[in-house]
Amino acid sequence: MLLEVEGLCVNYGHIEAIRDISFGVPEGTITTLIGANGAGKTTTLKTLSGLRKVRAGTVKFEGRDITSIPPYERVEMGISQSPEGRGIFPGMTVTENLDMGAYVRRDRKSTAYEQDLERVFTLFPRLAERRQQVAGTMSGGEQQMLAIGRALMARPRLVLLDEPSMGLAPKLIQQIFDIITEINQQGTTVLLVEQNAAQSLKRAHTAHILETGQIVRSGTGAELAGDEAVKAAYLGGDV
Amino acid sequence: MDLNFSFFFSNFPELTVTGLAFGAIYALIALGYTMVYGVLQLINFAHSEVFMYGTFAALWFTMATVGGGNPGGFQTLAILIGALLSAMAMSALIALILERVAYRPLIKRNAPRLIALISAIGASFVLAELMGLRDRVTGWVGLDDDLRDYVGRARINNSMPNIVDNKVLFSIGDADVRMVDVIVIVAAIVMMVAVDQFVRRSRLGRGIRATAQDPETAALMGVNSTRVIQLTFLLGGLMAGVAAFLYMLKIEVTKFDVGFLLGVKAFTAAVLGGIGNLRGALVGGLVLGVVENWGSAILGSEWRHVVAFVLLVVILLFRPTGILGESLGKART
Amino acid sequence: MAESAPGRRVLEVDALTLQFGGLRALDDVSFHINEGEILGLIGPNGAGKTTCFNAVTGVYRPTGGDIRFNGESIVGRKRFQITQMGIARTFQNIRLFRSMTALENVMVGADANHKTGMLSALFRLPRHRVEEQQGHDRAMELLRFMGIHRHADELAANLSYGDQRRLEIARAMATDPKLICLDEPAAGFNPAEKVQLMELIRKVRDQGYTVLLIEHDMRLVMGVTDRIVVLEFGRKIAEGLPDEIRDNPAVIAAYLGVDEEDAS
Amino acid sequence: MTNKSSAGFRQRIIALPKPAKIALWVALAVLAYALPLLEPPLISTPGTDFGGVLFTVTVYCMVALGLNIVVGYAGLLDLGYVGFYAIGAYTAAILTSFHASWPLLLAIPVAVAVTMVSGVLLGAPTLRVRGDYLAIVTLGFGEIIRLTAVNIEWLGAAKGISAIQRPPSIELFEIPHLFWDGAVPLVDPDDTTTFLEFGVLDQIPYYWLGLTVVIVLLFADRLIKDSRVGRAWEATREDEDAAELMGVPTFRFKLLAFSTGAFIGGLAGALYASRQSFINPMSFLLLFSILFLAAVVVGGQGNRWGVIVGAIVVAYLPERFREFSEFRVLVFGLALMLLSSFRPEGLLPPRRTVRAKQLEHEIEALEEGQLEEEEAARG
Amino acid sequence: MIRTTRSWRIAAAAVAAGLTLAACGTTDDEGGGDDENAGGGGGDAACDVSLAFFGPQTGPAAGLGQPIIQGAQLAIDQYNADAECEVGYELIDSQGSPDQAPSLATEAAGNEAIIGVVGPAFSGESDAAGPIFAEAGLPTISPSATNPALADNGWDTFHRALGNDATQGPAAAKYIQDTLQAKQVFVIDDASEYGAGLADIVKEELGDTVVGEDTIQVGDTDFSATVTAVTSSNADTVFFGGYYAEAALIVSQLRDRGYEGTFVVADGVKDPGYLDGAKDAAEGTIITCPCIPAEDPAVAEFASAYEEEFGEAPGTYAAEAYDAANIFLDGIAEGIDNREDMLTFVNEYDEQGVTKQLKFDETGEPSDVHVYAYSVKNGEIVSDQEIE
Repeated sequence: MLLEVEGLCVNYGHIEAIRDISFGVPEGTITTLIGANGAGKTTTLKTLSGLRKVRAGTVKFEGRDITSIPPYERVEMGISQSPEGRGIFPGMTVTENLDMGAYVRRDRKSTAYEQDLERVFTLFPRLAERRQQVAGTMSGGEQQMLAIGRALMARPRLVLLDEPSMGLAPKLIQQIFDIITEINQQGTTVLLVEQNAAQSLKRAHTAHILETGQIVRSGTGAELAGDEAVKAAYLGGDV
Repeated sequence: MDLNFSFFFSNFPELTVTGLAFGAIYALIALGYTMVYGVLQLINFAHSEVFMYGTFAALWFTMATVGGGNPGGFQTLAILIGALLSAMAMSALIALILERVAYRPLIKRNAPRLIALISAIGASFVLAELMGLRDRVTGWVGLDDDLRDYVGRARINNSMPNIVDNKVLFSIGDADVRMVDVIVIVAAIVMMVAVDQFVRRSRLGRGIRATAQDPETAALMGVNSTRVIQLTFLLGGLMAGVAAFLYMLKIEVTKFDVGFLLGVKAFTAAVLGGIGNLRGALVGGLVLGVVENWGSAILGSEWRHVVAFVLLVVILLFRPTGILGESLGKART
Repeated sequence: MAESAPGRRVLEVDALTLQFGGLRALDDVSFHINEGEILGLIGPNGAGKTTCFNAVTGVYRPTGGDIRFNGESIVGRKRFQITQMGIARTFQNIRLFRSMTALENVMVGADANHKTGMLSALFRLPRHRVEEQQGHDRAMELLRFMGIHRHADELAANLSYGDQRRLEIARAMATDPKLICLDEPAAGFNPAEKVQLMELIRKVRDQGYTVLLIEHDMRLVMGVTDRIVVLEFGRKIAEGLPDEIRDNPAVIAAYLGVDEEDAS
Repeated sequence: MTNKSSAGFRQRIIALPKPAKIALWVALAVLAYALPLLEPPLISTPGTDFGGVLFTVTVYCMVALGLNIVVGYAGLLDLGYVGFYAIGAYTAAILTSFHASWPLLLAIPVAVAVTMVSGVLLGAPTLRVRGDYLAIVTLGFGEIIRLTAVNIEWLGAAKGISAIQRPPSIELFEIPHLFWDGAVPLVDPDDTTTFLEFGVLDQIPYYWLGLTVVIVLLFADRLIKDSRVGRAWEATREDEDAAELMGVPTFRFKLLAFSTGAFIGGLAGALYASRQSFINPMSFLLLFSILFLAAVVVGGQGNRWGVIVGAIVVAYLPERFREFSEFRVLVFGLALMLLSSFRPEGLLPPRRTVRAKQLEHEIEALEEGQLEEEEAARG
Repeated sequence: MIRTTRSWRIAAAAVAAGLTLAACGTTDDEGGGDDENAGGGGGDAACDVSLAFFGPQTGPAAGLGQPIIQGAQLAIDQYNADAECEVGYELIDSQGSPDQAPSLATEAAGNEAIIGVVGPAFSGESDAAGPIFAEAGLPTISPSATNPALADNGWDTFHRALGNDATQGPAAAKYIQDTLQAKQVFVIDDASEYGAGLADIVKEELGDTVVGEDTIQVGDTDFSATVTAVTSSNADTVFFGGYYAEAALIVSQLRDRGYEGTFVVADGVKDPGYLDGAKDAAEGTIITCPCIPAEDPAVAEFASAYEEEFGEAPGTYAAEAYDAANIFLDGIAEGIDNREDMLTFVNEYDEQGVTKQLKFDETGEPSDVHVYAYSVKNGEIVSDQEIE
C-alpha cells in the first residue's frame, strides 16, 4: 500500500465531516472515491494533503505516519494534488504554473526537469501551444489540463485528482479520463475523487463509495459498476 | 489661492528632482504596504512604525559611531553602510514581530479583514508609544542615565549628526542637483529593481506570487504559507529600513510619530500605482512625490497634502485599480 | 416542432458579437426564444455560453449586434433595469446572499418590483406595509413551490447544496420575470437530484415562465428542453429539436463525442 | 465560551412577554438618563467631568450608528468619516456664529442637509471604486476637508470658530445628584442639574439631548434595516453583482447608504460643535476616523447594539482610565490588539454572524467546500 | 477621590530635591482639614489648595507641554520645600485638543481645591475651556496661548503671562526692518494659530519688502518646495512663524541648499530643541521673545535651578509657566484659599518675574511687555538687544 488511511475522522466545529473511514491506495493503481455532493470526498482529499486537521485516525504514506505534518512537506514526500475547481494561478503563464507544480524540486535547471516538462506537454499538446498564455484567460478544459499537468510536475508518487471532470463537456470528459489512465500506466498512482461514477468506475482498479462521511461500499471498479444499487443511486437510469 | 506658474516653470528641474527624491522614499515604504496587501489582502497599518523604528536605528548607530567631529572618507562610508544595515535589521525585526503578534493569530482564526486592520492600528499605537515612552522604559530598568543620549527627549525631534557633505554634483539648467538627492533616488530604484527581480525570478518569489493568487492551492504545491507571509513582511521591513536610512540622510530628524503621515502618504502611493503591484509602488511613489512638489509650488505648500489626495481621487476615477493596476494579487472582482 | 410553443418571441439575439481585447468570445450569434419555451444552450467549455448569458443579463455590453426583449433592445441598459424588465438568472457557482435568511434572499428578488424608499420605511407608510406584506407572501409562496419553506428563516449559507440551488431559482422567480435563465443548475447534483430538477424546471415553465438553460448534463438537456442551440468557439453551430441535435454530426464531433454512456 | 451564557441570557429576554419586555427597555432607558446624576462609583470618571464624558460617548454612538450603515450594512469601507462630522460641525458653527447668527435649531437641519449633499457629491464619483480603494479615497477626503479648514481664513483657519450657539434652554426644575460615601448613596442637595438648562458648567443636559438623539436613531435604524432598503444594502454587501442582477440598483443604494451615514455624521458634528461652543481643525484629525472605525469594528459591525458597545469602549475607556496618563494611548493600542485577537467578530457581532459561524463549518462539511462560492462570499 | 496624578518622573524629581513622597497624595478627609493651623515657614499660608496645569501632557503636542509642566512644577516644588502646607499640583491632560477641554474644565471647576490654573496651553483649548473657567470664577494664567482675540472674550478669569502675537509681531518686523535692514523678506508660517497669527502681523508690518510667502503644515518634514521658493526669491531674510520642530527642519534644509540669508523666528523657537535639531544650521538665527535675557540674575537662577531639577535647559514657555505658577503661589502664601480672592489677587498683582514685570490689564493681557532679540552664536542662544 502506498497510502493507508485508518479510522480517519475530520470535524468541522462539532460536526463530523468524515466518520471513521479506512482505505488504502495500492501502488500503481487508480483508486476512486465516488459519492454525491456533500459526501465528504473533497474533505478527504484535503485531509490527505494536509489542509484539514485530523480529529482521529492516521494517514500513512509509504508506511510513514504523515497524519500531522504540514502540506508542503507532504508535497516533498511525493503527494501532489489537482484541487477541485482547478485552482490554477490565473495571473501566471502556463509555464509559470507548471514551475509552481515543481516548487518543491530544486533541480529546475536539470534535464530531468526538462523531461518532465516535455512529458506534460506530450500528454497535453494544448498546453504546449499555449506556454506563454496567462492561465486565467484559458478555457475550463485547458485549465483542468494545466492543473493535472502541474500536479505531475512535482514528480509525485501519488497524485490526488479532485473532480477533474467537473463542469467539462462530455467530449472533454473522455479525454481527461483517457489521460488519467495514461498517467497511471506511466507509473503514477492515482487517487481519483469523482461524481462522474460511470467514467471513474470504468477506469479505477478499486473504488469506494462515500455517503455522509462514511465508506458504504468498496470493491473493484467493475464490481461496483455492475451492482444494481450503485447503478440506481450513482449511474442513474434512463429518464 | 494664487496660482504661481512663473515660479513653477522657472524652477521646474529643481522641484522635480527634490520631488523625486522624497517620492523615492515613499516608494520604498509603499513596497511594504503593497506586498502585504498582495499576499494577505490586508492594509498593514503598522508598517509606518516599521519605518519609524528604522529611522531610530540609523540615528542611534550614527550617534554611537560618529562621536565628535566629522569623520572623513572611508570611515564615513563605513558608518553609512552600518547605519543602513542597522536600519534594515531593525525594521525587518519589527516587521517580523508585527507579523507574529498582530497578524498570525488573526490569520489562523481566519478573522474578517477589517478586524485585522484594527489590530494593525492597535499595533501601530503600541509601537509608536513605546518609542515615545522609551525614556520611561529605560527608567524602570535603571539604564536611564547610561542611555540618556539615545532615549532622552522621547517625544520630540531627535536629529542625526550630519555626515554626508551635501555638495552639488551637477546642474540642470540653473538648478543644482545635490549629492543626497542622487543617493536617495539611485538607492531607492536599485532596491526596488532588486526586489522586483527577486519576486519575479526566484523560487521564493514565485511562492509569494502563488500565495497571493490562491493560498490554498499554493499550499498544495508545497509552498509553506507561513514562511511566505514571513518573507513578505521581511522584504517589506527591509525596504522600509532602506527608506528609513535614506530619510535620515535627507531629513536628518526623526520622532516617535514620524511614521504616521509618511505611512498614509506611502499607502496612498501604493494605491496610486496599483496596490499589490511592485512596480506600481515605485511609479506611485515617484509620481506622488513629484506632483506634491509641483502642487506646492503652484498653490503653496499648505495645499501639498490636498494635492496628493486629489491626485489619488482623479487617478482612481480614470483607472480604478491605479496607474499600473494590480498584479501580485489576484484581480479582485 | 420548435414552433409548437405559443409563437411570440420573448428574446431575440441578433448577430451578437462580443470581443475581449483580441479575443472574440461571441461571433455573430443569433437565436431567439419563444414564449413559454425551454431553450437549451450547450457547447464545449469556452464556447461562449456563459458569455452569451452575461450579455443577455447586461453583465457584458455587446461589441456588435442586438439583443431584444419583448421587441425592445436591452443593449446599454443597466443590469438592474434589465432585471426589472423581466429577465432573471441564477449563477453557475451559487451566489446567494449568504448571511441573509432564505426568506430575505427571495424578498430581495421580490423587491425588484417595489418602490419603498427610505422615508416610507422610516415612517412605515402604507406603501411600505403593503409591499412588505406582498413581498413576504410572494417569497413564502415561492419557497413553498420549491419545497424549501421549512428553511425560510435559516441563513442561506446554512442550507444544503441542493436547497441553495433551489433558493437561487426561487430568488430569480421572485423578480417576476418573463424569462428565467438558469446557468448549469444541475452542477453538483446526483442523478436522482437531476431528475427532480428536471421536473422542477418543467413546473417553472408551466407556471408561465420562459426558460433559457445552460447545462452540460445531456440527459437533462435532452429530457427537458424544447429546442437546443449549440455554440462552439463563439459561433452557433447548430440549432434544433433535441433529437435533431443528438444526431447532428457537427455537434457530435465538437461536443458530444462518441461515448454513448455519457451522452445518452 | 462566553457566547453561550450571553445566548442563554438573550433567550430568556426573548421569552419574556411583550409588556415585560417593554418595561425592561423603559427601565434601561431611565437608567441611562439617570446615569450622570447617580455618579456611580467605578463607572464615574475621575479627573474629568462624567456628564461631559457621557455626552462624548453619545456623540460617538451617533457616529458609530452612522458609520455602521456605511461599513456594517452596505459594506463600504470609509476611512474619512470624520470629514462628514467636520462638515456638520463647521456648517453649524458658521451659521450660528461666524458668518451669520441663525438660531441653532434652524442651523442644525441646514448643517445636516449640507452634510448629506456632500455625501452625495463625494459618493457619486467615488463609489464606483471598490473595496480598499474606497478606503483610501475616503481617507483622502477626510484629510482634504480638514486641511481646507486649516488653510482657509473664511472657515476660521487654525484659529477655529468660537461662540457657537448652545441649544435653547427651558429651565424647568432642579434635580439633585447622588453622592457616594463608600457604598452608600446619599442625595447631595448642593449639587443639582437644572432640567434643560444648556449652560456652561453643567454638561448633563447635553448628554440627555445626545442620548435622546441616539435612541431616536436606534429606532430609525431598526425601521430602515427591516425594510427593502436594509435588504438592498445587505444584498449589495454580500454580493454586489448578484444583487444588481436581482434588480437592486446597487449604486443608488450605496449612495443612499453613504448619504445616510453622512446625515448622521453631520448631525453628530453639529451637536458636538454646539456643546463645545468652539471648534477648530484639531478636532477632525484622521485619527478620529480611525477611532470611529475602531468603534464599529470592535463593537461588531452590522449590529446596532454592537457598535454602541464599540462606541462606549472607544470613547469612554480612555477617559475612565486617565490614571494611565502618558500610557493611555499605549494601553488603548494594546486593548485594540487584544480585542481583535480574542473577539475577531467584534464584542457583539450581529446575531446572524454568530449563527452563521456556528453553522458554517457544519455546512461546509456537508457541502464539501464549494471553493468558488466561498471565494465569492469572501471577495 | 484621589486627586493627584503625578508622573513617577516628577515624583522622582521631588525626591531628588529632598522632599518627602508623602506630599504626593492629598488627604481624602472630606472637610476635615488640617487640625494644626498652619504655622511655621509659610506663616499664614493657605492649606489644602492645589494648582493645576491644563494642556498637553500626552499626545502629539506633548513636546510643547513638557517644559510648561516642568516650569510650574519647579515653582511649586520650590514653594513646598519650606512650606508648612504643601500645594498640590494637578496635571490636566488635554492632549492639546479642544475636544476634551470642556469636560476637563468642568471637572476642574468642580474641584474646589483648585484655585489657580496654569494654562490652558494652546489658544484652541483656551477657547473651548475659557467660558467654563469664567463661569466657575477660576483664574487662569496661560504661559503660551498667544491669540490676541482670547482677551476679547470678556472672561475676567483669563490672564496670560506672555505678550500676544500683536505685541511680538510688530517687534519682529521692526527688528527685521531697522536692525537687519532687510530689503527682501520671505515669510513662512506653519498654519497654526500661533504661527499664522504672527506671520500675518509681520507681513502686514513689512508691507512691500515681503517678496514671497509660503505656508507649511505642522508635522511635515520635507520642505523642498518651500526651500526652492525661498532661494529663487532672492530674499535676504526669512521670517518663520511657528514652533521649533519645524523651524529646525526648515533652517537645515535652507542651509543645505546653500541659502545664506538671515533666519528670523519668534519665541516658539526659543527652545534647546531648536539647537539640537538644526545644529550648525541654527547659527546666526535671530529669535525674538518677550522675555528678559538670562543676564538678569533672577533669570539665570531660574535657568540653573531648572537644569538641576530636570537635567535640561528650560524649553519654550518654561519660564512663563514658572512665573504664572509663582503668581498663584504668592497668593497662597498670603493665605488665599479660594478662587474669588485669588482672582482679585491676580488682577492686582504687580511684581517682577523671571520673564517680565508681571501685571495684568483689565483684559488679562500683561501690561508691560518688552520684546528682546536673541541670536544663536556658537551653538547657544544669547541675548542680542531689546527691541524698542
